[in-house]
Amino acid sequence: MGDFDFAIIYNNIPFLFEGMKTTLLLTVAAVIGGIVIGTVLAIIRIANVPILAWIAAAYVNFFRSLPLILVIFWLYFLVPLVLGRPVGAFSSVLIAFVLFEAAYYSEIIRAGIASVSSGQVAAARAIGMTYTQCMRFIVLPQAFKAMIPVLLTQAIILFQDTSLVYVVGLKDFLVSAELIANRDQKLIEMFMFVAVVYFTICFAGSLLSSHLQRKLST
Amino acid sequence: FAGAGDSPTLQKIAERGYVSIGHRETSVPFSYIGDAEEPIGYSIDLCHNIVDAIKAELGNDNLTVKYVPVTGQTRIPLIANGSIDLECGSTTNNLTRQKQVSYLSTTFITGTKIASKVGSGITEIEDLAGKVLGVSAGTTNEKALKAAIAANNLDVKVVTLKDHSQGWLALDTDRIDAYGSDDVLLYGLISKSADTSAYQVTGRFLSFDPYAIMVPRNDSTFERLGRIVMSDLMRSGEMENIYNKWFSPGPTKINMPLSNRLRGAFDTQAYPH
Amino acid sequence: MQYNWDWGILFRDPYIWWLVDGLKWTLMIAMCAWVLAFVLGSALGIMRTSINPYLRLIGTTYVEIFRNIPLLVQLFLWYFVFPELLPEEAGRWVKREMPLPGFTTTVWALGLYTASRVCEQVRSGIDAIGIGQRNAGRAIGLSEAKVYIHVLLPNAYRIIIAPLTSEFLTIFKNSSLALTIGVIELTSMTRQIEEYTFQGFEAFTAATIIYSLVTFTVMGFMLHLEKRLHVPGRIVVEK
Amino acid sequence: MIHLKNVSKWYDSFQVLDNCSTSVSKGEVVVVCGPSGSGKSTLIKAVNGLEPVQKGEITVDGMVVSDKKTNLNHLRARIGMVFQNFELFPHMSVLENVKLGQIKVLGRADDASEVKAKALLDRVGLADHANKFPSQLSGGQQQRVAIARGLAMDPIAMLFDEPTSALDPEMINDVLDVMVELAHDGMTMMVVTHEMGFAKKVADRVVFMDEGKIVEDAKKDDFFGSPRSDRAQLFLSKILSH
Amino acid sequence: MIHLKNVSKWYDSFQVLDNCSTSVSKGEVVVVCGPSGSGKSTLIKAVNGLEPVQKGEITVDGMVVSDKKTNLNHLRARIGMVFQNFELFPHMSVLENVKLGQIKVLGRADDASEVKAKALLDRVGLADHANKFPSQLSGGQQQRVAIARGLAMDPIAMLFDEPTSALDPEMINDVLDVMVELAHDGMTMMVVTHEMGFAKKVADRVVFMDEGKIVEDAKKDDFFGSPRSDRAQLFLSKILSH
Ligand SMILES: Nc1ncnc2c1ncn2[C@@H]1O[C@H](COP(=O)(O)OP(=O)(O)OP(=O)(O)O)[C@@H](O)[C@H]1O
Ligand SMILES: Nc1ncnc2c1ncn2[C@@H]1O[C@H](COP(=O)(O)OP(=O)(O)OP(=O)(O)O)[C@@H](O)[C@H]1O
Ligand SMILES: [Mg+2]
Ligand SMILES: [Mg+2]
Repeated sequence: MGDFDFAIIYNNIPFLFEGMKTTLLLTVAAVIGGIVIGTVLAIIRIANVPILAWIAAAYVNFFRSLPLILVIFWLYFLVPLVLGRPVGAFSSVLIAFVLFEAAYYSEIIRAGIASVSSGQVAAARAIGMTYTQCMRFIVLPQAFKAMIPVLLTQAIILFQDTSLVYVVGLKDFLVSAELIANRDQKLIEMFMFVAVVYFTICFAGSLLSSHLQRKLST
Repeated sequence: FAGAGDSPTLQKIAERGYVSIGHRETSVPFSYIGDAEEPIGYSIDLCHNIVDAIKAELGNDNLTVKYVPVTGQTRIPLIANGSIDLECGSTTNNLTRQKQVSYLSTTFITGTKIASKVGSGITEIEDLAGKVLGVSAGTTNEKALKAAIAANNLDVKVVTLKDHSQGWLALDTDRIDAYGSDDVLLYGLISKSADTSAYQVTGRFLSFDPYAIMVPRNDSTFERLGRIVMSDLMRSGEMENIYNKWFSPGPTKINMPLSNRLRGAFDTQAYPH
Repeated sequence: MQYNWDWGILFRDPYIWWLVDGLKWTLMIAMCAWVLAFVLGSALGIMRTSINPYLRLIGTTYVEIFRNIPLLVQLFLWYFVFPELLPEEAGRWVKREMPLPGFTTTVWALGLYTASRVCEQVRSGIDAIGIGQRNAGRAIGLSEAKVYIHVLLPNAYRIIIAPLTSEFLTIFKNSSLALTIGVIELTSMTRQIEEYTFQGFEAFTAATIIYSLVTFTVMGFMLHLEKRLHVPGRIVVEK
Repeated sequence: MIHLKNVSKWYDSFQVLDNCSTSVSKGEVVVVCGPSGSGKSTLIKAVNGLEPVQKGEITVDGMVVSDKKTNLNHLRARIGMVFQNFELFPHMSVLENVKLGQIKVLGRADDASEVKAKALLDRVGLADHANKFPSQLSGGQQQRVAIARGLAMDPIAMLFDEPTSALDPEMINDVLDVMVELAHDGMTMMVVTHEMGFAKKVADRVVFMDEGKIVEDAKKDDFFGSPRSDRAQLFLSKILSH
Repeated sequence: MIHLKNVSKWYDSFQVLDNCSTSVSKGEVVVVCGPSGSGKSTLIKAVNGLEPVQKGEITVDGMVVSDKKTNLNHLRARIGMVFQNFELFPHMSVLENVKLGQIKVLGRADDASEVKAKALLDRVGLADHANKFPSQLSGGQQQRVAIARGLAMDPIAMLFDEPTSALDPEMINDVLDVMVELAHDGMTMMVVTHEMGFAKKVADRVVFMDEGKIVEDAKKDDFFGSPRSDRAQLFLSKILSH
């Protein structure tokens, strides 16, 4: 394919940056939405609210059994129908990510709460704390601390997963790069650049995550 | 509402005060976003004629048009939930799909052909023996090409690709010797390539893909209104003018003079009142 | 709503065969990639827990590279970029001669990517067993290799059956990415049915049910396996 | 003060407590011992309702633990409890560990609870470690903080569940010393332990359990003099030899 | 038979072993004791090369452990080792645990190793449990299997690292009994333990460690009679009271 021409990247930085903005926006919004719904699901399951707990469990298992791509297609197809009006690809995809990630976040949060030993709960109850006080002052602070690195890792996975919006053509970082690659026939340069950018961001994230893990475990 | 009759679609339009048109964003030159950021194209022009007829029917000159972008995935849900009244894109009319939507008259006829590099010596599908043919995964073209290969007992290696841009890339990087698709799409792909004279579209039609405007099903009054408009256009010769405006040669680099086959289709669909 | 439900479409020729065919490809991709991921991932997991610092470095580098680039990007790199970087002849072979190019590339990309995840599971399994077991094996004179074969691996695999099953199911689900390079697996078939018939809801529902059924079947099989291999009173590493 | 009457408890079909009856009067120190798995921890946790029981009646200071209407939180605040694994709250300093219950449960003011906490830490010999975190202390020190945490609630009785069995041999005595002192100060105590030296020194009565049953319940001197059951005899011989 | 000469070891900059020298002759029983973290486990693991040391020389039966050319697997096969947490292989039956080393390391035939394994299980009183899995045994039983596993290799010496400290008090004696018998049979033994009763009964010498140093290394009677260092004195007083 001849010589590589990396000037192509330099010339298209503003366009690629727009794509990266979409990717990051999608990641951040989906992380927040996923954690909020995930926490609700986790608490319903832990508090063992009858029927609701069963529904929450079914929800989690259902979404965990499906490929993300299929969920993206479903919502891309379904959202206009449910809302009765057309919505942009971004909104459909964001809803897909939030619903999908909530299932995974709920498992992380549940595991985080379970990681606080039952002895701690017993000790808190033994000095007369109520269930709520015990959760509020003893369990959740410890659970949250233990969870931070895992939440961060999941955010990195989510960041990588956003590249799947490719299948509905939403102009994220990958799609922007591919557009340039196809337009200017600079496939090698663009895909390698994309890989390097993703790697740099995710590697930095995973270093931070393991650093936090080490710091919090002492 | 006066004039709406028993058509739920017309009643809704009268209520809302606008016609909702579903359009594609990149189906050049049928339905795409033009330089003025407005949807334009062959199918869009045809739809405007229908909008005029709706205005007349409802006796409301102030009806406006609302454009709604659709994709291959969303065009059905949007028709089904009434978000769009007309889909003006590049949609093939087939009998299976008619269970779900209704179509107006055929406005364009295309079919599967193959594109290759000039000088490759490929003109018909028979020339592909021992070579590699690319096709976009899951399209009618794939089915048609495989059938033709089987019918002629040819030894052709078929590679599936995700979409047209990947297919074109494969042809460009010599992953494949020829790429098969609707002929109009192939011309479009050539017109966008760096060296338009390096590629050719050759061979006979291997399938029959008539395009038509989609309308909601179970609304025969609205459908008939659309058909009247199309018949009038075809009878008056206006249809050919609109066609030439976009294809012969169009504002995009495409040049496809009206084929005898399509002219025949226009003639036979020009039903009298 | 003007939607004309027609569930019968799913059972009609040719659509039912499309679904069967799609499922067949999905399963073939998943299983072939799993074999690659399991073998390579186990080898990497052993390297990452070994006493040799160079082996550890190789394992760590592999894992960091393969898990920090999105799978889709890796797939594109293997499919589009890799053949162009090869010598002309080899590149031509990969692009034209290689049987089932889309399938092969997907298996390769998915297998190498998942190997990094399997490696981490194997490593965490071995870590969970603890240094004590390793020392106990060494103390009766087992060589490092024999410690792995007779003590660490049989234990580690039992501990990580559940997470490994998740990884297999992840491969199964991730095989849907193959549609981006033109492999007609289950998800892609679903879209094709939608394109041909406009009966999108029915098609998507069918795929959803098939994916869930396979997932729950595999999980049921895993529970059975876990019970069969169960040694009473053992810790289990939750994923 | 503490009364157990025909208490039974099952986990599914497995019976952990089998018709247990005993009591602890005000100011009394009762040591509970027995082989592993005999139900000691379940019994002591039943006293403040951490383990609900299915049959029998438990009353503490006149309140019926098993009664649904009893405010268990209220009751627990008045009974201190010390666990085998200390169970200090790892995300709080030693001082905060001792203050938490006073503030959140008793509603004491911050400064009042701080004064009290410091006095108790001094009493268990850890005044200097108030601002450290639990993980910075040795096991023996952590267990003494746990005792201070229990005492901070001004309990009417203290429950101990094998308070020294997770400790290095060298540290056991520091904790036992504090407990002996408590006993001498007249605290009502129920103590699960294998430290027979401690039992001999301060216990009023010894309860011996086996397979969920209370096999012996005797004055200390009677127990060590001539335990009646074969099981207790065997147990003592095993634990006291070497 | 076992000689340590000026052995030192560091974890990063932290020194765990500081110039330690001692030796164990054939048939001798040496008990190692000392406070937690003093380096006892590290010392005993250095003997069969499980913990490499950075300075000094360790020889066992004439082989230099720290020498790169020494075949450590070969050496380890000739020294039995018993760990605090038993470390039986949980995925194998008790019998298989005792057979594994014989087959895979010594290359013994399956039936010969089975005969040997059964004889040893009988010797530690567990002939009836040969086909159970480790998790189905009590801690004391597991530790006795671990001893049998060590003995199956026909070791020239046995190392014990706190073999009873993870056990319920009642089970300690079963294990100690086996060890006492071993000592009486003339086995060369190096034992890290806090069980001073055991030391008094069978030890020839006692080594006392503190902060990585060997502070005392004396005949048993001298050690218990009048330990020379203050630290040892304090340690003994703490461990022996109550
Ligand atoms: N003239 C053209 N030139 C280039 N690209 C085109 C042209 N017409 C359509 N396309 C593109 O080709 C792709 C397929 O278009 P279209 O929606 O018609 O798909 P299709 O599957 O063939 O539709 P149908 O199912 O109705 O046959 C779209 O991405 C569209 O933008
Ligand atoms: N892998 C390691 N890295 C760093 N420090 C270690 C490591 N292993 C042990 N140490 C430290 O070395 C010191 C000695 O440890 P060692 O286990 O030999 O003590 P010990 O005397 O056996 O104690 P115990 O009675 O608690 O078993 C301790 O301070 C310990 O924290
Ligand atoms: Mg088509
Ligand atoms: Mg130790």
